[in-house]
Amino acid sequence: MAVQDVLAPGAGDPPAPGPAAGARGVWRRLRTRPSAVVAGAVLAALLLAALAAPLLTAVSGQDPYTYHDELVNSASGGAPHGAFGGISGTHWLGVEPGTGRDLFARLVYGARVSLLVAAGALLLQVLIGVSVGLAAALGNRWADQVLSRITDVMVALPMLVLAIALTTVVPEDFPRPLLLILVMGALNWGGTSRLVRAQTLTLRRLDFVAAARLGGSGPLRVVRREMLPSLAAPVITHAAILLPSNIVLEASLSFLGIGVKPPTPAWGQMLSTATTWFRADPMYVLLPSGLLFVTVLAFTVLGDAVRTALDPREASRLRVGTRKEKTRD
Amino acid sequence: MTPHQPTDPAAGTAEPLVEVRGLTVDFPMGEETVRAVDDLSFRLTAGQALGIVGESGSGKSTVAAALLGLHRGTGAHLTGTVRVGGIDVATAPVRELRRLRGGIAAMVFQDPLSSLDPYLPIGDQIAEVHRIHTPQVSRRDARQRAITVLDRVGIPDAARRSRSRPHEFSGGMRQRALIAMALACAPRVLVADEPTTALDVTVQAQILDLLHDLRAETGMGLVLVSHDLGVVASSVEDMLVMRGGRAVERGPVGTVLKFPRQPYTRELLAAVPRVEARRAPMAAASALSSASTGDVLLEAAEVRREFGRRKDRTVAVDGVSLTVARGETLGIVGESGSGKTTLGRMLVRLLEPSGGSVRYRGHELTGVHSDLQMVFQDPVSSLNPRRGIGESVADPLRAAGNLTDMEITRRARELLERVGLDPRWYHRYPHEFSGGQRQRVGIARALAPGPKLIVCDEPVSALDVSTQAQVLSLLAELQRDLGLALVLIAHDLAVVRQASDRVAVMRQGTVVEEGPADTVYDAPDNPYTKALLAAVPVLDPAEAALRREARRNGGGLLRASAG
Amino acid sequence: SGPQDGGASSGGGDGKAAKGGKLTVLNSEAQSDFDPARLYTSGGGNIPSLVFRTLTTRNRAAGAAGTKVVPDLATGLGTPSKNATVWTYTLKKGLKFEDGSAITSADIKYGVERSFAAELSGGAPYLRDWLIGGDTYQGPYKSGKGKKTLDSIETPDDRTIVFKLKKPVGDFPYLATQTQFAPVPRDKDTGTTYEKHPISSGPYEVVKNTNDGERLQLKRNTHWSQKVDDQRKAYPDTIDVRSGLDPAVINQRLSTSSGDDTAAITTDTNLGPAELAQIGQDKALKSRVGIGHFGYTDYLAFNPKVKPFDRPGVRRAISYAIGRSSVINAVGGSSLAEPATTFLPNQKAFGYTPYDHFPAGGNGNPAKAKEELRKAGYPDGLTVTLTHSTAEGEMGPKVAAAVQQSLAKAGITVKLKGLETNAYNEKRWDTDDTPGFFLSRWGADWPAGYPFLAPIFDGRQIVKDGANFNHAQLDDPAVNKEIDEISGLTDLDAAAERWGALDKKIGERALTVPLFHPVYQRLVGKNIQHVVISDWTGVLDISQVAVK
Amino acid sequence: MTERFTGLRFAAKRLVGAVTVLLVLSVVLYALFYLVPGDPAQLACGERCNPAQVAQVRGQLGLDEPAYAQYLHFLQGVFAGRDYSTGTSLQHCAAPCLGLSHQNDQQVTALIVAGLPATTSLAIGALVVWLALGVGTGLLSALRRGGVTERVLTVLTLAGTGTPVFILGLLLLMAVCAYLRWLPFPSYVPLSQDPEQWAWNMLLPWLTLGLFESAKYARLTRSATLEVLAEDHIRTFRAYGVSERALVTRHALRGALPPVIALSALDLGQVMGGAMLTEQLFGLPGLGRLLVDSVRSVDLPVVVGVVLVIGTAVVIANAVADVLYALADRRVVLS
Ligand SMILES: Nc1ncnc2c1ncn2[C@@H]1O[C@H](COP(=O)(O)OP(=O)(O)OP(=O)(O)O)[C@@H](O)[C@H]1O
Ligand SMILES: Nc1ncnc2c1ncn2[C@@H]1O[C@H](COP(=O)(O)OP(=O)(O)OP(=O)(O)O)[C@@H](O)[C@H]1O
Ligand SMILES: [Mg+2]
Ligand SMILES: [Mg+2]
Repeated sequence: MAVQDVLAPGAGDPPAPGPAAGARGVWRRLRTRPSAVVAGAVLAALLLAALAAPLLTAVSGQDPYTYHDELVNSASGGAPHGAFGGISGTHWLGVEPGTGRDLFARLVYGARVSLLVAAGALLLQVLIGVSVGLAAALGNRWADQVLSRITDVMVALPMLVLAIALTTVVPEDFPRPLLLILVMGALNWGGTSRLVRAQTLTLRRLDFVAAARLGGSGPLRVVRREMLPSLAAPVITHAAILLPSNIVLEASLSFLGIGVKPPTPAWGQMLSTATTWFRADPMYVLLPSGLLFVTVLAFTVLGDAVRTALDPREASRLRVGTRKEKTRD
Repeated sequence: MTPHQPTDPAAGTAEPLVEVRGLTVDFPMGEETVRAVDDLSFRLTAGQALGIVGESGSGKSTVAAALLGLHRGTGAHLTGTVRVGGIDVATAPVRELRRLRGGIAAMVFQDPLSSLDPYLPIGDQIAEVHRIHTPQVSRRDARQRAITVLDRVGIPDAARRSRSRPHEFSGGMRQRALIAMALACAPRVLVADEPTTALDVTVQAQILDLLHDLRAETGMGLVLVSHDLGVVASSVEDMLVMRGGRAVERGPVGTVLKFPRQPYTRELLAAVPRVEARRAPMAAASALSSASTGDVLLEAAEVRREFGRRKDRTVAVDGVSLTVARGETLGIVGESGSGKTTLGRMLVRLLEPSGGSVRYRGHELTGVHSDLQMVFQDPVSSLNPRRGIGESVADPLRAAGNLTDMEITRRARELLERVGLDPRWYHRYPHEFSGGQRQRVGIARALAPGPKLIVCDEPVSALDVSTQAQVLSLLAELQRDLGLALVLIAHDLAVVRQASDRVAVMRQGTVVEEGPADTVYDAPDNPYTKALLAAVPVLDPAEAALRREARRNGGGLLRASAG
Repeated sequence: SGPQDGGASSGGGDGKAAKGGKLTVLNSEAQSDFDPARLYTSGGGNIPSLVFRTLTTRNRAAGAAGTKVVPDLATGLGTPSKNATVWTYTLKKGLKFEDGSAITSADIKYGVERSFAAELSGGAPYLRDWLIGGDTYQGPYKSGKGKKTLDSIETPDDRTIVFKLKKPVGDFPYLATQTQFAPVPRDKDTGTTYEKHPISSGPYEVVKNTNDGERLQLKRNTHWSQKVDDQRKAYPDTIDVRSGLDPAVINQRLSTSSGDDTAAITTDTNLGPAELAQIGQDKALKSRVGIGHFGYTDYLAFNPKVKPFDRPGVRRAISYAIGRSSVINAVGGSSLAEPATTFLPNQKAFGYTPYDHFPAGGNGNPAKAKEELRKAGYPDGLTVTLTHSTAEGEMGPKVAAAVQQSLAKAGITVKLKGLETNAYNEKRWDTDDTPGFFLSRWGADWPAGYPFLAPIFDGRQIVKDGANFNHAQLDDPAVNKEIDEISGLTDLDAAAERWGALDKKIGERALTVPLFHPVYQRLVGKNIQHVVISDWTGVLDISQVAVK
Repeated sequence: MTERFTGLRFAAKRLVGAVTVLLVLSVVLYALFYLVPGDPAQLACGERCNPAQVAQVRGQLGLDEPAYAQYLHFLQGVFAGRDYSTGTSLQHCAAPCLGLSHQNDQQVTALIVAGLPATTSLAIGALVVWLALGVGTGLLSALRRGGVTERVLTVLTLAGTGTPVFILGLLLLMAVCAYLRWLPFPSYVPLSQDPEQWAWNMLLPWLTLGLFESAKYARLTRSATLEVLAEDHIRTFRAYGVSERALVTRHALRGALPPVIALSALDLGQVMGGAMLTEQLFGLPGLGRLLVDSVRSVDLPVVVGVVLVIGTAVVIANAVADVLYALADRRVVLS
């Protein structure tokens, strides 16, 4: 979801007469930054690849599940035959050690799960974080105390442990990606909620909120109409940092054996099994971690760009005395 | 326009301290460029004082910044020459430029809070700057120097206070600290960009007096930038009126103010509200008629408001009683922190009083009421930057929920038109408007629920004189047409006098004097009111000098209020 | 081409083994159970066998010879009564604890008794099952109800100890290798805290035990004498056991082998597939790899109470369809696992009798499988659920996925159902809730047929309300009778032969699909000598290792 | 005086809040783990225990009582201590007694005390690394904003963050210990035993965790520094000829530190219990691993104990951060 949020202007749809004018300004500023454009393109390509996974594998003629025992050297731990992890015309990126499953197919299918899980969890994190943050900032002192302390503990609790406990409690036929989304979403919203709380406390003091109250808006209306739009910018930028960390988290959960279920591929799960292979079959490690790295990089760059584009201070960068000087301009 | 050289006796002989020739500053903004300063020339010799005035956006600050080469690296495009103390600001190497900044010309910025490092003790900040220009000085001596200059600008107990951080200082003290910072480097010219706009009249008077004394003492030059003609009148000899980046008129202060040659200067002068002038009879008559019927609309009885708990409790409003009649204007004046805003917010029930009651038409108020609206002080924070102005105005109508979408939009457009805005701007965003226009949007929004009373909290303090006049006349017009009652909160005494039937003077949470406007202004009863009135800058330089003298001799009360 | 048999006895095994030096052990699991009452495997595995001597012990020799049981504290393997219900042992002379006091038969009796205490849970079930009164005895501690001593163990004198059993047990000498038969001086017993510093009867004693066995420092026990212990060599002077290390790191350290790690071994970490692939053709490194076989079988288990596995045809179809190559690749390839068609491990000691009732070749025999399915009433294939553990490993997702793949070729759609380890174990051990089709494994408590077959196929060992391993819940009087008969034999070779025959017979019912027998490959440091790997444990014997 | 009192009251309030949260947390944990599959008695007894034995062990561990009673006993132990039997004798576990491990009869408090040194060593050292690395690169990239240096730094720090910690650590280990052989493979040596060895052996764990966390700090420092650089008071100092470097190191850094401190405190808490992957990789006998192990074996007393201790650490770290924050930025009033 958030992926789309960030990329929405890129889809080029005509801005709605309302707030889109602001978004359009942001888009215009984004467009002038080559790094942002490249990052956006990379993410779009990834997303596209994930969505079109069946199509891509149809072209490559491989699926992510079929074993190819003949492609691996059973006597030597199951390492792929051939150079670079068994890269060949039929297996573009080589095969998985031990099973001989096609890596290209697994990577593109893995992108689906990983991006879905990361984005789904993000959505949940943002939802919970924003609600709790708002409630803490707008509720009475009691509510604030309680929610803030809970947030403290949430932020700092050993998340992996709770994740292990939770995943074992849930019935096993519960869909894994959904479970991962729920677990990651339900446990990792503390940062968002702190951010939202702080921002809301600032917003709450602004006169336009008072004006809205005077105009007869109830609390919910004030939140919806006056506060949420202003919270969007910091939350979006925060989300750009959260999303990649969700992918890494998926990897860590897989490493602890509570990731998506096999044979479904996911980047994190691939990474977690690949660790020991990095000397015997470097490609097997490099591919998922490279992809992960590119994704993280692209998200961070784009997030940075969005943040600066949303920052009015950056927008008016001509302001006197705010720049370091060169001898002559 | 023929550039008129200020007549200066020393002009022929000495090399000018500041020489600006044909300065043009362009700000490239995307496709277009904004010309902020257009072919401006002036010079300033040692010991001289020049005032630059003009409405908001006329390029005053841009000129001031150009004097210190502060546009470097920002992308602004400068042509012409600026020489300060013999250094060509445009071409000087960075090292030379650093010597110039502070060493030859020092700048005092407008906002005293944000202009100091919030994390460092004030003394350290001054010492740091001092050491840059006199590197041979030891740390300890630099600190000593900081204490000396702080003492010089009248910070009591300077040695101790030099260890305070900016937030522990009041606004006036911070401004003094900034001036002390400038003094520490012993510059030859001081560039002060609106050094008193954020301050109360009483504090403003002290700062201006301080500048005057320092000049007399050290003989440094002064470039004083301000939109307030009164400030300039009392502090400089020569002035330059700017408009749209160009110099429209220049000459000795007395001459320009008494005999303005340019229509623009005349307009500017006419817009300045005078504290000694009575209210325009037309407006007064219509309001008085209903006020005299004694039809009380809103009544505050012994309202109190405290903030914080236990140890850090402050009493913002301490037992204030007042009434507002239908259709009348009640002015509330007082210096910063006296509780005006708090009182105003309690009147519309945005704040709950900790004691006392507010009654509207005889009924106790328990929450916000659509009949009671407010216009806020700060046009920036009172409009949601992410919503179109039309939507902001339409919001109260939507919240009421008894009109169709079509009707709401139409009504909102009518309101925009009513306050003098183009209804086609409905979908525009606040940042696309000037301060005055934004204040109009605020008024339109306050009008939307069809109120009987509007509390205007400093509706014009952020605006320049000409815009101020427009907004005030708009309020008067609305009051006349709609029979509104107004509560006008302002720290500018002249503004209040111009627009109010009755005036209440607040100090430290209480009303010290209340009565018909003319009575309060012409025959003040309370010493505090008297002091306030004495501190108002006047447009006549000679009169200003007299008043300064009077303040110096008997200003005990003012000193007390500055601490 | 499987790996060479466990005869590859030594890594750097040339040169003469010399006394002295410090041996480092790099382990992943801490020795958190270090009480002889709590340990399970024979001799409690490697490290405990340095501290605990038992009545009998495994023969410390490489390969098949190592599957023999030999005397340890006792002078012989024990004297059975005629029907093998009474076993009598005599202790060697001159046996001493680490404090110099003599080891008596009472100390051994006490050691057995305290293993019945609830405080010291753990250990194997055989003592309870076999000793007269063992099912009700609750140990010598106050908390236990009833009598404090177990009368079925008699100590007529300091060197004689007699065990009285409920039924004939030919395997008793094997049982006597377990640490419950290690002597514990009653006056030194501190209950649950005894494991912090158990009193040594072996060649090493505890110097320091930090963090509940995470780090164990051992030094030579001066009261131990080679003269009364012909099994343990005890070359190094000190042994430093560090645990809690990541397996990948352990293997990396052993292969780098620098500093202290030159004299390092591991007693619990195998080489993984990736590491084997990496070692590849590196001769020097390869020479430091010890290969071993332990009696273990990984298999697909059926619960015939669950449809459609009640139909032998379905079970046979799956047996035919299985592609063992994929499965073996999933656990690291042919050097880490050997295909299994028999339930018994492929070692003579167990009575291994080769058979392959449902020949599937390496890649399965889909045609035959389909035929069986058709006959069983599933001409269009069928869908089944395979339950497995979510933890990586032999019962984990990789193997499950490989099974899924190979059965697909025969038209059997396999749905995978992964359970977290604890949940998985609870489920597969629960007689009322055992899944129909799941991954399981069984390892030998000692190298003989009884502990391998009885818990799995003996109808009287079906456990309600506890951990049941007879997953198929087979209760066939004929099988039960045969088990009883063989287990009474004191001629272990004769017994082995009959266990093999029994295995072959049960195999016809297709109650399990044997998948593979794992092979252990472990690295040792450069300066490690005298690597002995027996087929009893499959891993190097720490008591034989010397440091160069 | 006033300030100190405000501080005390603040601390007291925080404490009450913290204790409540911890109590709630322990209830939640109890409830959660009550539902977790796996019978602790069965696990403690071993695979081949017969039902009677399991029942005996269950009674021994007090698991035959209803859940609420177990929880109450736990609370009783925390506040009053309790006695337990080793079989041969009776031992006392003094308050705050977090109970006995189900798996090995050790006092939970003892286990935690044993795990604390490694965990704190790791956390604090990593903190230093990530602060040095993160703040350093953050400042540098703020100074060199838009330049090649900044891009390289961004990519480098992101490489640290975008790589899961178990891969990052393994790579470091391989590179430093196996290929380059600059260091022997680390094995934990307690600080009390040999400070020098301790430091050498902790170096890689510190680097791993520090690198992993540093990107966040680099970005935070960078953006906070840029934010401060855009503030008005910077303009003042620039207008007085203060050099660019002094502006960043003297003025901007000071302003950028408070959010860094606040985040550090949180992460410190997180690392206390969340660095299990690093602990596992480097064989550090710390709390994280203790926690994972006990979660796996449903060793409820240990799980609850460790989480409570970590929770307490977090609360303390947060409070300390707030105080530091207030000290760094005197404008902030404790609230
Ligand atoms: N950094 C900048 N970027 C773009 N335009 C600018 C910038 N600074 C000033 N301007 C434009 O230049 C013009 C002059 O601005 P300047 O700040 O000098 O006015 P001013 O006379 O000081 O006004 P005020 O009284 O409001 O301070 C204005 O139109 C302003 O919008
Ligand atoms: N929300 C608040 N919390 C704490 N103190 C407050 C709050 N609002 C106002 N005060 C204090 O109450 C006093 C009166 O403030 P108020 O804003 O009403 O003054 P004012 O007369 O409107 O000043 P100004 O001219 O600066 O707007 C001040 O000392 C202020 O610090
Ligand atoms: Mg200006
Ligand atoms: Mg106010």
